[in-house]
Amino acid sequence: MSAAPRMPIESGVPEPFQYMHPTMQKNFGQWKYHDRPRPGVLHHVAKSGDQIWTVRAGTQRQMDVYTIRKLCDIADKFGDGFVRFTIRSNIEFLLSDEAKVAPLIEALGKEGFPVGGTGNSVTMIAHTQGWLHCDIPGTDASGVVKALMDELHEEFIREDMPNRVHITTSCCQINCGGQGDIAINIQHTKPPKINHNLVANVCERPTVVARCPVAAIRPAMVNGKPSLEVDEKKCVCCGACFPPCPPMQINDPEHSKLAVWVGGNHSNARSKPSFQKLVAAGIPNNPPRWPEAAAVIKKILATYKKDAKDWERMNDWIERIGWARFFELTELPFTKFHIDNWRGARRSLNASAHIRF
Amino acid sequence: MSAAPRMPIESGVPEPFQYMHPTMQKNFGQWKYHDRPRPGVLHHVAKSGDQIWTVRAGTQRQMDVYTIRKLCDIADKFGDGFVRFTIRSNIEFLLSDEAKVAPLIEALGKEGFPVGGTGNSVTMIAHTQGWLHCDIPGTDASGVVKALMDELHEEFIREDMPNRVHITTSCCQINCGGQGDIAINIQHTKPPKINHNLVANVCERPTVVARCPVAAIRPAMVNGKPSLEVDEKKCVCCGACFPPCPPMQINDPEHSKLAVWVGGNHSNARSKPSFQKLVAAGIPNNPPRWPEAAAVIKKILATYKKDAKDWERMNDWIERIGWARFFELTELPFTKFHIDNWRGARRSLNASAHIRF
Amino acid sequence: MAKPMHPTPRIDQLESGPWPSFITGLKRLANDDGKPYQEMVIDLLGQLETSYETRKGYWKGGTVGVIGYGGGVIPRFTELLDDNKKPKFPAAAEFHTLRIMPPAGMHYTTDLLRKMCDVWEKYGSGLIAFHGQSGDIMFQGAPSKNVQPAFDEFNEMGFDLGGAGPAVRTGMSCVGAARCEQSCANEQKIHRMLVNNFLDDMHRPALPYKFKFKVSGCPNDCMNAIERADMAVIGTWRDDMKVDQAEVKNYVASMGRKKIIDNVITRCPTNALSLNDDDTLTVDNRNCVRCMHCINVMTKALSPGDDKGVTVLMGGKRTLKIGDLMGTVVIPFKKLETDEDYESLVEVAQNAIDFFAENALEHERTGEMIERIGLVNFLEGIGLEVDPNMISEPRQSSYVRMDGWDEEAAKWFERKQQAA
Amino acid sequence: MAKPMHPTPRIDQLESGPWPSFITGLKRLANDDGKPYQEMVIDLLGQLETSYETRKGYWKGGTVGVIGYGGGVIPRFTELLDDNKKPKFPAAAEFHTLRIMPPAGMHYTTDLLRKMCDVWEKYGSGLIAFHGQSGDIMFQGAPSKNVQPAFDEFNEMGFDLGGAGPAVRTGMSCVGAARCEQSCANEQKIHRMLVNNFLDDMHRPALPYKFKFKVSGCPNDCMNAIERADMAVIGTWRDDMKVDQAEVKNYVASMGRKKIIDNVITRCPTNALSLNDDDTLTVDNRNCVRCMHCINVMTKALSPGDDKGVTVLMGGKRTLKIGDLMGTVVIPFKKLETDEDYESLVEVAQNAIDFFAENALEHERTGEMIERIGLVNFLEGIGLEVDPNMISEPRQSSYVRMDGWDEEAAKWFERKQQAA
Ligand code: SRM
Ligand code: SRM
Ligand code: SRM
Ligand code: SRM
Ligand code: SF4
Ligand code: SF4
Ligand code: SF4
Ligand code: SF4
Ligand code: SF4
Ligand code: SF4
Ligand code: SF4
Ligand code: SF4
Repeated sequence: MSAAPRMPIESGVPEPFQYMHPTMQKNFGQWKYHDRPRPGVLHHVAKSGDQIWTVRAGTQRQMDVYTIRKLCDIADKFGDGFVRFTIRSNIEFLLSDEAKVAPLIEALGKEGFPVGGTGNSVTMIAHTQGWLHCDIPGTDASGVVKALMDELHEEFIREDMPNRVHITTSCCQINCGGQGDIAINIQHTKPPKINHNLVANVCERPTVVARCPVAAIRPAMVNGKPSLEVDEKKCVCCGACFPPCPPMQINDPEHSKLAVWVGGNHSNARSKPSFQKLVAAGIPNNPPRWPEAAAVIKKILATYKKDAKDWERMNDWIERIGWARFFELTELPFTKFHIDNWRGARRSLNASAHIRF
Repeated sequence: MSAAPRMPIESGVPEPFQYMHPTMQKNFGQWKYHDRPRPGVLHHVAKSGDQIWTVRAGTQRQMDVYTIRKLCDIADKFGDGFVRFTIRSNIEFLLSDEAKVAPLIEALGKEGFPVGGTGNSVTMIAHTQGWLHCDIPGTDASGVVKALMDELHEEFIREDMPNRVHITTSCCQINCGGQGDIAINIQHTKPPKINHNLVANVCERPTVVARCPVAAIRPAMVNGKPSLEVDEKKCVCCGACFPPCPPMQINDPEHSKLAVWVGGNHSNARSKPSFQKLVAAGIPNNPPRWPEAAAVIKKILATYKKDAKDWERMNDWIERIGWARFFELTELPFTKFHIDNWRGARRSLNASAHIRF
Repeated sequence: MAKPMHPTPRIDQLESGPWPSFITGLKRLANDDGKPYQEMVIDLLGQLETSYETRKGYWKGGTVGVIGYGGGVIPRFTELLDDNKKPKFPAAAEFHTLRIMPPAGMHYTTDLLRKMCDVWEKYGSGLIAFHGQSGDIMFQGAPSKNVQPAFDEFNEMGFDLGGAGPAVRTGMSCVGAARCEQSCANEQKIHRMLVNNFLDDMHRPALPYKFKFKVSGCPNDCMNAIERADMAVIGTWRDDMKVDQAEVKNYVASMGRKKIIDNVITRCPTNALSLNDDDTLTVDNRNCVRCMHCINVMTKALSPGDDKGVTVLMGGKRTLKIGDLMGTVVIPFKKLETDEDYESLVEVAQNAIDFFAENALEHERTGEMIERIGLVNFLEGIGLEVDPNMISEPRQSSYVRMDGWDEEAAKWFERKQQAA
Repeated sequence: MAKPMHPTPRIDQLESGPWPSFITGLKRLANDDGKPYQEMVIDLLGQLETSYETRKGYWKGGTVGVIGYGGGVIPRFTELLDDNKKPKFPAAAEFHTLRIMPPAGMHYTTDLLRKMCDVWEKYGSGLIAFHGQSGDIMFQGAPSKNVQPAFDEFNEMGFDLGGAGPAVRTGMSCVGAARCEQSCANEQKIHRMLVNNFLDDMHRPALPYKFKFKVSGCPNDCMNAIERADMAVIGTWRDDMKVDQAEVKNYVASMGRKKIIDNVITRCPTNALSLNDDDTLTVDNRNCVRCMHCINVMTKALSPGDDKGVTVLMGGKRTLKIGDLMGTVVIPFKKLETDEDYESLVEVAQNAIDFFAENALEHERTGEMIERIGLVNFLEGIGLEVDPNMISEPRQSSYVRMDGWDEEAAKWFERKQQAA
């Protein structure tokens, strides 16, 4: 008889202090202020007088073990052997000695890791899985981000923006990438193409019907087989029916486009957190380098950089200059699609004489 | 054979210049600035250098011919014979000579007409018809206003408020009175009592069914007669079914209460126009002097007067101090009824860490 | 010798206090021996006292009007009957109101007011309201037989009935250019052109529901137009506001820097104001939203620019039946100089009313219709192009079908080119 | 000698440019002669190139897991078949991902990272993502047979699988107290207590849908918690912020008055800041909404107060299916000092998850449920009292049945009394 199978130790989230830089352990909750000696470097001073320097570098997030080991070598040789990752997949090297900062940065440069992403920079783009691993993607994720970060590299290593810029991408309308100052997301433009032969076997029909946000799906018999039908007048092409029912193919090499949204802001600084707003759509999903999407993003960033005041996030800036001016300055077209018609849309209409000329 | 009936001359809105003070005609569209020498008096200076003084006085709106003639006598004897009425039923005497201001004010005082309602005062309350004339009122209008203005008289003749205060009343939930910084409106709390014997003869049943905002009405046979039925779980007691169907008696001497709303603002100054928000309900409809309602209004006004900054309208003030503080300072209870559940209610939830302590 | 007064202990309590009393006024009429209205008012007081006692209203509607018109009179018949089903207060059993439109801006000579009183003491109760919430003079309380002659006399004086029922309603315009330095428009002209071009829709109610015009000369919106009109016309300006820096310095000197910062600079909704260290003011005119606040506070130093015009909003109304609605911008800026300009404004109103007449459900207001069919369809229906000034922000939801994007984008660029 | 590389002209173009290239990394693995993962990565590149060519994805899900758990692994099987229905890239036909929860705050020693690499080169593709959007380390690409042994080794190292499916999900907390002067909470402790108390709901998916915790130490919300968590815990403070007037003067001196006014004073959402004529700063702490802006700008001069605690919001999530939802405040302020304090926070989570489990529809998130049943019912369901801090404004609509007002009012006064 074979041994009883190993049962998991349900240890949950590990306690972090065992992996934390000693200076951070010692001064936990006792920090006084910080400044940024240069882009990519944070200098935090504790009430005790202790100091810690953080050197932040960009990574590709999806890393091979060699890249990770290389980063470890650098951390051991030039740093204190302690690192952390940010929510945006930047790596942070933690140093208790200022003298180590410059050599570490040099070493990172040699190995091709951009140092930056702090303060008023365009930091690493938050992204998702895409063609590399997901089962429902309309485009890739890592590739889109690599292509865009190549273009935005200069803005990552500098701190020339009015405020920090957080960009996100998502490879389907589900939006795992969340939202940010700028979000580049898949936007399907045609209803799903249904493979009626497979529906019966593959799909829980009631579940699929329930998944549609606009109740456009109804059960139907199609050439003798129980299947599903989509009311194409109602369908908003969101793709929500695809995960529970892969035969409802929403992804289309040509008609799955990219849309760009701006002004998503999660911090409570100044205004309350705000959702992203549509600014551009119909952008071709064009691998391997998505030049059309890159052009839109760069135009928006250049305009923001030029026109916004210090400390204005993308949403603060647009709030001040107004949407008419935003479309004027970015030279993006304003269309009927920009006028909301989803629940609570009235909230988005201008019910005032507040107009900029 | 009798003479042909007289047909109306469809003259429409009369041209105003024939009744307008000459100084105003002459400087039409050419005014430079104004100031307020004292409460109740406006002093407008034209680019030409011409000046006009306006003395504003309160009236009961529903005036007998004697009162109107008395005002005319005063205008002829002490003024230039030209007057106008404001949107709030205040009368304005127009004078081209400053020397006439004081005597005119004295004469008005003698005859019992309060001079004020300008600038940062509590001006005349906008009201409606009520028991005096309307066919669907839950309370009176002129009486409520008379009772309240007696209490607020001091604030009408002074300019001690942070900004102008516009109060409105409405004698049913239809709200002919509009809204304002403070609105006192009827709020029914029980579904209509239906006189099933009358429905068939008096009511267009489909029309009535269509009038209900929550689709709580359905046609039904009640003891043999075609009538209407109300789903009391759904009914929001709005009274919309009453005008098209008087047998659906919504008014109730006890259960038709008063509710107080604040923060309605129509001007575009600073923030965009805003709707009123519920602050107090369940207030007895208590003629002839509605003391309970008066007490709530006075408490809100006193708090606003004490706490608001210059130029803050009621809504600006509350926007700054927050609703928690508003309820704390006014000592009004906060209940589950204050949390919106109508369309787009989510907009009214606090989706941020913005909290005042 | 007149019929005796009814005891009115409750409403009597409304005679005391500093504010003018409508009860005292009514009693004055009730004591007017020999006047045609005396008994009517005595009985009116009787019924009103009853309402105060029982907390119930006792009027019902009906159909009373004048020859040639379908509206403008609000008929009232008493429902308060005695045991033999006879009116308890017979002299006030009929108590109809005539809604008469005043001169735009509500200007009066004493002579005009006296004439109106004379007519109303002959045919009515002697009770007049200046004015109703929609801007009518309300001649309140006439028996059915007197409605026509009373109207005929007012009509001969140059006055006309206002609106009631599913019709174009009486409009309102602020005092504006007649006496206000903030005025950016000829309010009375706009008001009169709009209403007087739709008198047929006013006097012969045949619309799905009411339609109201209101005109304010500047964004202070003293007529509550944005919230209370189906079509609101608001004066505004397109160029830079006028700044008299010398006067600015006077304000700073008299009020102090801190107060200017706290009352003006920090109150600007778009941070378009900056107080320079030399006490002059810099205005970021491109980002000023014409809210009026700074101009209101520093009326001597600041004023609207010269390139004046109007913003048009549609769809405002009160609660029934989907909840209160503010108007929505449908024309961000419109110049009003030439006759053509004014006519084209009337045309916009015409298109809106025609579309409303054809597409609104029964008892559905313009704003409710827009809510139901969507702003985009409404704009297409009345022939206006979409514009970013019509929204406070673009859509947040990705739930929309956007094929056809390229066509729509092309339209925009075309319009831009034509504009250029 | 390894199988040949597939031609990958398209993804090859992602090797150029200044940003680190995941393709270069994958190729490095693909060229790793003799390594267990070599052929898998060669074929992975082949499939990825195909996706770049056809613009289609080729993965499908399935069921792969570890003994004792119902989730935490994302199974992927190739759908890219050749003419005989065999995988076109067989070595990458199975490419599963293990979601492993990192130490709270994502702190690592190089030693730990190296150990993780060693495990993953033995059992997986050698490709690791630090981190997924929900905060897991994603060990990407293992054949089915290796999932269990890989997990066993990580598990022995003290690491556990994260969430997937309709379950409590992996949580996140910011660096916070470990390195941030703004921190008002012990983020890692809150994070660990919340997640680790619901491991059963994480490892054995049985909820209507996912439930996520996120913890940010201050209102800057570096974890996007309000928008991306079903339960967000945000650090804040109740007393006055700390002001070092000497440092304020330094800022004024170095930045200049105008810049301070334009960048700080005018940016306060509630005008709670006033710059005095002597260059000191007055803070209206009762009206400060703890937005953090002024503190962020003048980090040396201003800092949060001493009476720290947390605000709890619930119901945040992304688009599916009614549109994006931000969380709503359900606890305006909660002290977190004693063990009891922390336990009562876990209790709140427990109540929310229990209510969610019982009342949410299938595939309905907490926020959607709140939207459907109304905040008031949700609060009653989880035993929390209504509070004005939960709303940005009271109701605008009179369409509500308000009998029962007196009872509700009484409740409020009672609570006030007990509080006093
Ligand atoms: C390391 C990190 C937290 C973590 O545990 O991972 C972090 C760390 C800090 N954040 Fe953050 N934030 C981090 C993600 C975020 C996010 C989330 C995101 O990026 O998706 C947000 C909210 C995003 C949003 O609002 O959409 C965020 C909103 C802020 C803000 C508010 C900015 C604003 O004005 O709106 C501040 C305040 C500031 O900028 O001074 C801030 C400030 C800071 C400070 C300065 C706090 C401090 O005193 O140490 C930290 C250094 C930031 C820097 O780069 O200069 N952090 N910060 C994250 C770094 C991400 C990165 O690699 O770029
Ligand atoms: C006479 C009148 C217009 C009319 O044709 O009838 C009028 C006249 C003026 N208004 Fe008004 N407003 C008048 C009703 C309104 C209304 C409507 C209402 O009362 O229902 C509003 C919008 C109400 C609202 O927002 O809810 C209104 C919002 C304003 C504002 C904006 C105030 C603010 O900060 O929100 C100003 C600007 C100001 O106060 O300096 C203003 C300013 C003025 C000025 C100072 C304009 C001027 O330079 O002449 C006028 C003298 C006002 C005064 O009393 O000191 N007027 N004003 C109305 C007098 C009503 C009364 O008897 O009290
Ligand atoms: C007389 C007046 C109140 C007053 O004493 O000032 C009034 C009185 C009535 N209104 Fe009004 N409304 C009056 C101005 C308003 C306003 C204010 C305005 O125009 O700015 C409004 C809100 C704005 C709006 O239009 O939304 C208003 C919104 C209503 C409504 C609800 C309309 C809606 O769509 O929400 C009704 C109900 C209906 O029409 O079915 C209504 C209906 C009525 C009726 C006809 C009640 C009925 O259905 O039988 C009232 C007749 C009372 C009577 O016996 O004379 N009245 N009504 C006002 C008209 C006098 C005048 O002509 O100058
Ligand atoms: C891996 C990851 C993206 C990434 O590369 O970082 C991801 C990947 C997927 N997400 Fe996600 N989501 C990931 C973070 C998120 C986030 C961000 C967050 O947690 O802050 C969100 C938005 C926040 C939220 O929860 O609303 C997110 C919202 C969704 C949704 C929509 C949920 C909703 O209610 O709107 C789905 C669809 C579903 O669950 O049915 C989804 C579903 C999926 C699935 C399982 C697609 C599917 O249904 O088969 C994806 C599996 C991809 C794969 O092959 O691994 N994922 N997903 C993230 C998880 C990694 C990790 O554990 O750290
Ligand atoms: S965004 Fe869509 S396609 Fe991309 S990882 Fe998430 S679920 Fe998959
Ligand atoms: S794509 Fe979206 S809207 Fe269209 S049928 Fe599928 S779920 Fe419904
Ligand atoms: S508010 Fe109601 S009761 Fe009062 S006048 Fe208007 S319709 Fe009549
Ligand atoms: S009172 Fe209002 S909600 Fe109730 S039945 Fe009548 S119309 Fe409907
Ligand atoms: S709306 Fe403007 S123009 Fe008209 S009266 Fe008011 S302030 Fe003057
Ligand atoms: S008018 Fe209003 S928006 Fe324009 S500058 Fe003055 S305050 Fe600012
Ligand atoms: S959320 Fe606040 S405490 Fe946490 S890292 Fe960001 S700024 Fe620091
Ligand atoms: S934290 Fe924000 S709200 Fe508080 S004073 Fe500073 S800027 Fe104002």
